[in-house]
Amino acid sequence: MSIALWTVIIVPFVSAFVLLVIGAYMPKKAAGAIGCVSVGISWVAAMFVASDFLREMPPDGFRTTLYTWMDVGGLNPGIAVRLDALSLVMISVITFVGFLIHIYASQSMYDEDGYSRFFGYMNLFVGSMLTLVLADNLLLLYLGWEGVGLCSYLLIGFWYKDATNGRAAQKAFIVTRVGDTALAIALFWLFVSFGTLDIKTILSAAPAKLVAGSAAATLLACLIIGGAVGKSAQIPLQTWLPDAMAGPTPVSALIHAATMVTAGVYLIARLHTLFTLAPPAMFAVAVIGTLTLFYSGFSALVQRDIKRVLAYSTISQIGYMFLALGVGAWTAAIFHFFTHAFFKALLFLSAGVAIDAQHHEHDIFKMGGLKRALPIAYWTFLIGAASLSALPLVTAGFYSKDSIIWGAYSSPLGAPWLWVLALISTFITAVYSFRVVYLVFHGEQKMEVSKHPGVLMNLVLVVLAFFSITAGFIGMPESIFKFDPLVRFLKTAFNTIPAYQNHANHAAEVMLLTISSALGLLGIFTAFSYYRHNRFAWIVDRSPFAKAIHSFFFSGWGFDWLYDLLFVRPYKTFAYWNRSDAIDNVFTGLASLARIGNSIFSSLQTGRIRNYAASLILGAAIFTTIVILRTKL
Amino acid sequence: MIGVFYASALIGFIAALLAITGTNPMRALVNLVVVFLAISSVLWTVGAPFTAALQILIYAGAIAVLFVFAVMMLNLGEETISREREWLHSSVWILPMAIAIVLAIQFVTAFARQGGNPNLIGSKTVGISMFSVYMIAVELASLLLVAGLIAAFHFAEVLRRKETEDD
Amino acid sequence: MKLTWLILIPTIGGILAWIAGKRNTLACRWIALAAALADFALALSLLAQLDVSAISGKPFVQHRVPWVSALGINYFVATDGLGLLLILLSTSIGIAAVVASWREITDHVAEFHLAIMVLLSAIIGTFTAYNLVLFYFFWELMLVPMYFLIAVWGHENRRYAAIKFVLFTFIGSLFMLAGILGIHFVHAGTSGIYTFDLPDLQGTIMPAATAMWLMLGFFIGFAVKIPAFPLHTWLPDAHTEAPTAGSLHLAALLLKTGAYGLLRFAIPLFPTASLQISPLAMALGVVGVIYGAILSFAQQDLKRMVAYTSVSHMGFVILGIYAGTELALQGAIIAIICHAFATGALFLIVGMIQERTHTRDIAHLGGLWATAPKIGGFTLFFAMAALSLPGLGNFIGEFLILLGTFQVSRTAAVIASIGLVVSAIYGLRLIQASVLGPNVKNWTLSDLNARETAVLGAFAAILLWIGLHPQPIIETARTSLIQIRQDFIATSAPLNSDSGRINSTILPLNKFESRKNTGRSTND
Amino acid sequence: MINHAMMFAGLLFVIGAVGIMIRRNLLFMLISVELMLNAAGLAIAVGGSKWSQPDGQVFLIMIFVAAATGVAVGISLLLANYHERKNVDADELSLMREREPIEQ
Repeated sequence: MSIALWTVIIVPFVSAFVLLVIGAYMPKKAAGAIGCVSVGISWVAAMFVASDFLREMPPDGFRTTLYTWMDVGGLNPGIAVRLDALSLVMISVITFVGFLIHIYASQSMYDEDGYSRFFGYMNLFVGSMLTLVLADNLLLLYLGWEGVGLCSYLLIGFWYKDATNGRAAQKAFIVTRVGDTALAIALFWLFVSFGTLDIKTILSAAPAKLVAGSAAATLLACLIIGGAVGKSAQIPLQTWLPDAMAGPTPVSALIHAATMVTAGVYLIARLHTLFTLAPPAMFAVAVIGTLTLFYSGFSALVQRDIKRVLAYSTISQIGYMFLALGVGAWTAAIFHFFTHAFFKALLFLSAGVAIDAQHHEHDIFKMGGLKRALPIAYWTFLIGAASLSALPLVTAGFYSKDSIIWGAYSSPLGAPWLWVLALISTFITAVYSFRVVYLVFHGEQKMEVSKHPGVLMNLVLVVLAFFSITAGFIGMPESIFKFDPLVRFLKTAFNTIPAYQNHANHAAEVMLLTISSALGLLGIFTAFSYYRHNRFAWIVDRSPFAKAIHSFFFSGWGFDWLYDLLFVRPYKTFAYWNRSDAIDNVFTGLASLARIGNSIFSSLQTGRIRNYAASLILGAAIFTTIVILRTKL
Repeated sequence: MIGVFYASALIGFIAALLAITGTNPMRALVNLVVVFLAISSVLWTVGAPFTAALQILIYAGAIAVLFVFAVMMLNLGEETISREREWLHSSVWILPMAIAIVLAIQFVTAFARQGGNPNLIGSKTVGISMFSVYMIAVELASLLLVAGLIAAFHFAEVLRRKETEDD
Repeated sequence: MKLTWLILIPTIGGILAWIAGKRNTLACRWIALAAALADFALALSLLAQLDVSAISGKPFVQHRVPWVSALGINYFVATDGLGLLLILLSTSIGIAAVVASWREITDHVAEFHLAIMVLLSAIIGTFTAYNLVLFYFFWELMLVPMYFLIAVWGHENRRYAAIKFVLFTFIGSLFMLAGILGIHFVHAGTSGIYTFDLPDLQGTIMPAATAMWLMLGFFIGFAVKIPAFPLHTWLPDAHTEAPTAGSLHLAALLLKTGAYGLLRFAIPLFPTASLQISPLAMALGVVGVIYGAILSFAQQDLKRMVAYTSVSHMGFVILGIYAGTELALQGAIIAIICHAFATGALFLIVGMIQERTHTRDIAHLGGLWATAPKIGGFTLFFAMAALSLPGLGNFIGEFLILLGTFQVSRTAAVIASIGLVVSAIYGLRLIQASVLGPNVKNWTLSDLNARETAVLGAFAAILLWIGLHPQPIIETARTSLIQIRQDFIATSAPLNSDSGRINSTILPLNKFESRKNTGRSTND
Repeated sequence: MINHAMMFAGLLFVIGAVGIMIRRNLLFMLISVELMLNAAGLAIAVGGSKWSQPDGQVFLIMIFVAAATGVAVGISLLLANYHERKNVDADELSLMREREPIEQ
């Protein structure tokens, strides 16, 4: 099991190394094959690990160390991994979805330059992500954490010749780095407080060392939240994700939808004990999640770029996960991550097919009527959108999202406005997802189809569509059908779970399910009725107020503008103003003082003997004056 | 004796002023000779007859003659006088005069307290001192004179050669 | 004796190369390279003598010959783990410097190699001298070849930069000279023994005010060289104008002599005064971290950009040294070594780009990846190292520094952490401006040749190795650093814990944290 | 009387100094130099007289020698210069002037 577990992590790294170093000299097919097969091996190994783990079910998880990373001053993190229910679910999803997306990409990216570089980065990403979720200490987790950030940066800017992509990539890296820094400070604090960075030790020692609800515990948790919101694109660090869509579509699917952006969710779930000790921080997580899902839902409603719609919907769905975390519904959050990974990857990949088919056109208003030309893409996108909109009973999203809403309703940490907003967002989600369905796939065809997807791509779409429907069935709510092996399995990874009332009130749960289903269906209907004839645009065109609101939502509620005003502009202004280093003026000032002195004294050197004689005599006069005055005194 | 001292000092002072402010080189030289003679007289009154005599011999005699030759060779005419007047502009001498007045006041006040009476020192004493204690100094002085002579010859030679080259 | 050879070999090699270079430049290069390699091998053989399990941080190899005995001036060279690490660093950079100038330097080749080899000797001498006068000799000797490197083989504004460099460092070292003489006479006054030997001078009893003044003398001398925040302005000019090998030596080694001086002389000789000044020094370090990063971001000249990153990174080193915990000191050592390779490599890359494009102006660069993917990849790698990406050595250094600082001063650590963000800003701009983005000038560059790839690849491998397995370095430096730490804390208040707080009274903690300090465990 | 003799010497010296400072004509400068030398010699001789020592006069003689040499060399230089430049303007001889700021 140890070997298999290390295989899971190391194979993608090795393959990334090979591809990045000598990939340029390989034939494209070989590079693609190495990229896909390595993740495939990783997936197979992960399945072996999973079967072993499920058979043995070690109570404390399974830990294995490769070597001690460093041992200095009491800090002795190892290159060590720990497998438990949480990380097992994570690695299964990462390797499986990663594998599928690699296969998809091996076909869709085939015509691009830098094919081997692409797979090198992708494999590096998979390896880093696996390190992140398997790390047994926070320092190794931080390594993975920054590693995925790096890959995200590299892949957003994959088409480096376009400066806009570069800007988007830089924005992504820097904004997440802000969060990462908060996380780093949290790490320092944890080490100073606990004397170790080992996650298990910290979590078990935390209740003894931190006073529940104390300012220290809250501040610590807030620093961790800082890291999580950065990576998971939650308010206030969400602005990078929509721009991150500049990268290739498989990248958006893998990194900016299915896996990396959920790292924040994983982090909070992983360190959940610290959060239960800090109820204000927990509540902050719930509030952040709720605000973000509400915020990004409205932003998604008005976007024109198909990938930006999906990006905002990702932010929104992670908002759901944060809400779940905030109310202590750890398993619901991870469950939603699980289903979301499938349907969001599916949505991106089928959107990618549509985009490829329309000459790389991203604007949904310029697309249309692709239903007939791309039936597989249409149906799979439809399934994804249905799952995203939580179409009742038949989709995975329904079960996971409802477990979150139910958690928010029933948890002692929840608040009514949280689940009410979550319910409203269900409606909005349905509207914006089916808005895309109608605008892109229905209506009349505006452009001829330039490119049809390959067989492998279609296959991947079908597999993902299958899981987008079925992934939810292993987490059924009790009120419908008591079958929730995933949830029960996940619970073994969490040692503190708030007391729920969900065993008590089946009627309430059914009611919530009904309301959310109704809202979802209403949303689909709304989208259908408005966007079939594009009435929405008609309203916006005629009302200045609606237009203002539209552009406000379109710009992501002005966050970019605000941050530009508050941070970017002052920083740049100061930096450019001080480009030649004001401090240097002090020293060049000294130099010019010497120069001025030089010019003063050298002007005395007239070359006239009279002047020299005069100065000589003046000196004599001064000297004799001094002598006379001194003798008199 | 005292009368001679003060009279010659006054004459020397006035002649010195005239010597440095004059515009005609020849007149200035005459004034300079007067100064030398006045100094000689003062030397005699303070009891140094030997050096007083030497003063007349060397300064009023030899050096003044050197100057006269120089003036002759420079061939300075009327335009020199007007140019000299032009050069003696007030801006030129205000600062030097200020310094000079300060120095003069200092000298006067400093020397005012040096009382004492002159003593006669004859040529014999001076001669004995010169050729016993200061033997080496005298030899060096003679070397200096030779050096001055050689230098003067050298410059004259340079001038002569130049002239022949110019011709 | 080995140490003496270590110092002499580069000079001898340099002289031979100089003689040979009069006739054949290629022979000159090979001789210099051979000398550098031989020196590196000799340094490696010293590594075998090091006993990492030793308890004391005393020198494990030394060589002492009386010189001017009456004044206590001796030829006294010695080294411990810390010194050895820096010697290894120097010799390996020495090799890289010869290789890097293989094609760049075409005029006065013989003299150039003489200069860089003498410089190497001086640097190794600085790292081994245990007599203050000898140290000062080597310290000043470094200036001479460096001055010529900048002034003769430099770029456009080279004379200005060379004079500025010499003025700054020379004036700084005059302060240090005053400190050296001061402690010499103070020691003579109390003990009657006239000596400049470091071990003898340690523990000199003197009034606190005297110690403070003398320590400031040393501190200013070293702070100029490191360079600490307000004294850094010579560095961008010198780095920018120097030839590639000169920049490499400057960034990788000369700056390190300042940090080494603090660790070897300023702190052990004046522990109490150093402790008193540590809040100020840490503040300077923190300001340097952020200030250097902001300036780096705004530069238009690629080389200047890299130069300012040095200010930022060396700010971290100062912070680590004066935080004084074991973590921070170890972090400082790793940061020193990794900065040498990462920034050194960036200078090499800038040199290679300039050699090919004849410009360093980022307005004219961009999009180099398209035709020179190796340059692109290496730029990316080393820029990532510079912005301290985990997995690469710089991260270990900066993380340990910040962690160690956090144990002492939360405020300093938190503010310095902003450095992580601003370093990302300049790092990404560096990448974007040079190798990514549109290829506005349509550069078609010849990619790196085998020699260049080998050097950069070796640097990259070292950074990766340190990033993933820093333990050998930590162990090599451990005993020396423990010694320094003991000096640092011996005079101060009792230790709070083994994990190393210096003195909680002078560096107050956040109030709400005070409860946890009592219950903190040291190590599980 | 000694004090008045010293004052006379001092005033002559000052007059000579003024002469050097205000005149541009090399000849007059040379005259002023002679005046100063002579004044200094006078002061020395007066001092010797006061203490009734012969040394003062000995040194006056030395000064005569120096003055004579000085005049001889000075006048030959003056003539050489006149020959070269056709004037006796001291301000023309300003080769020692600082010409331009030192190079950066």
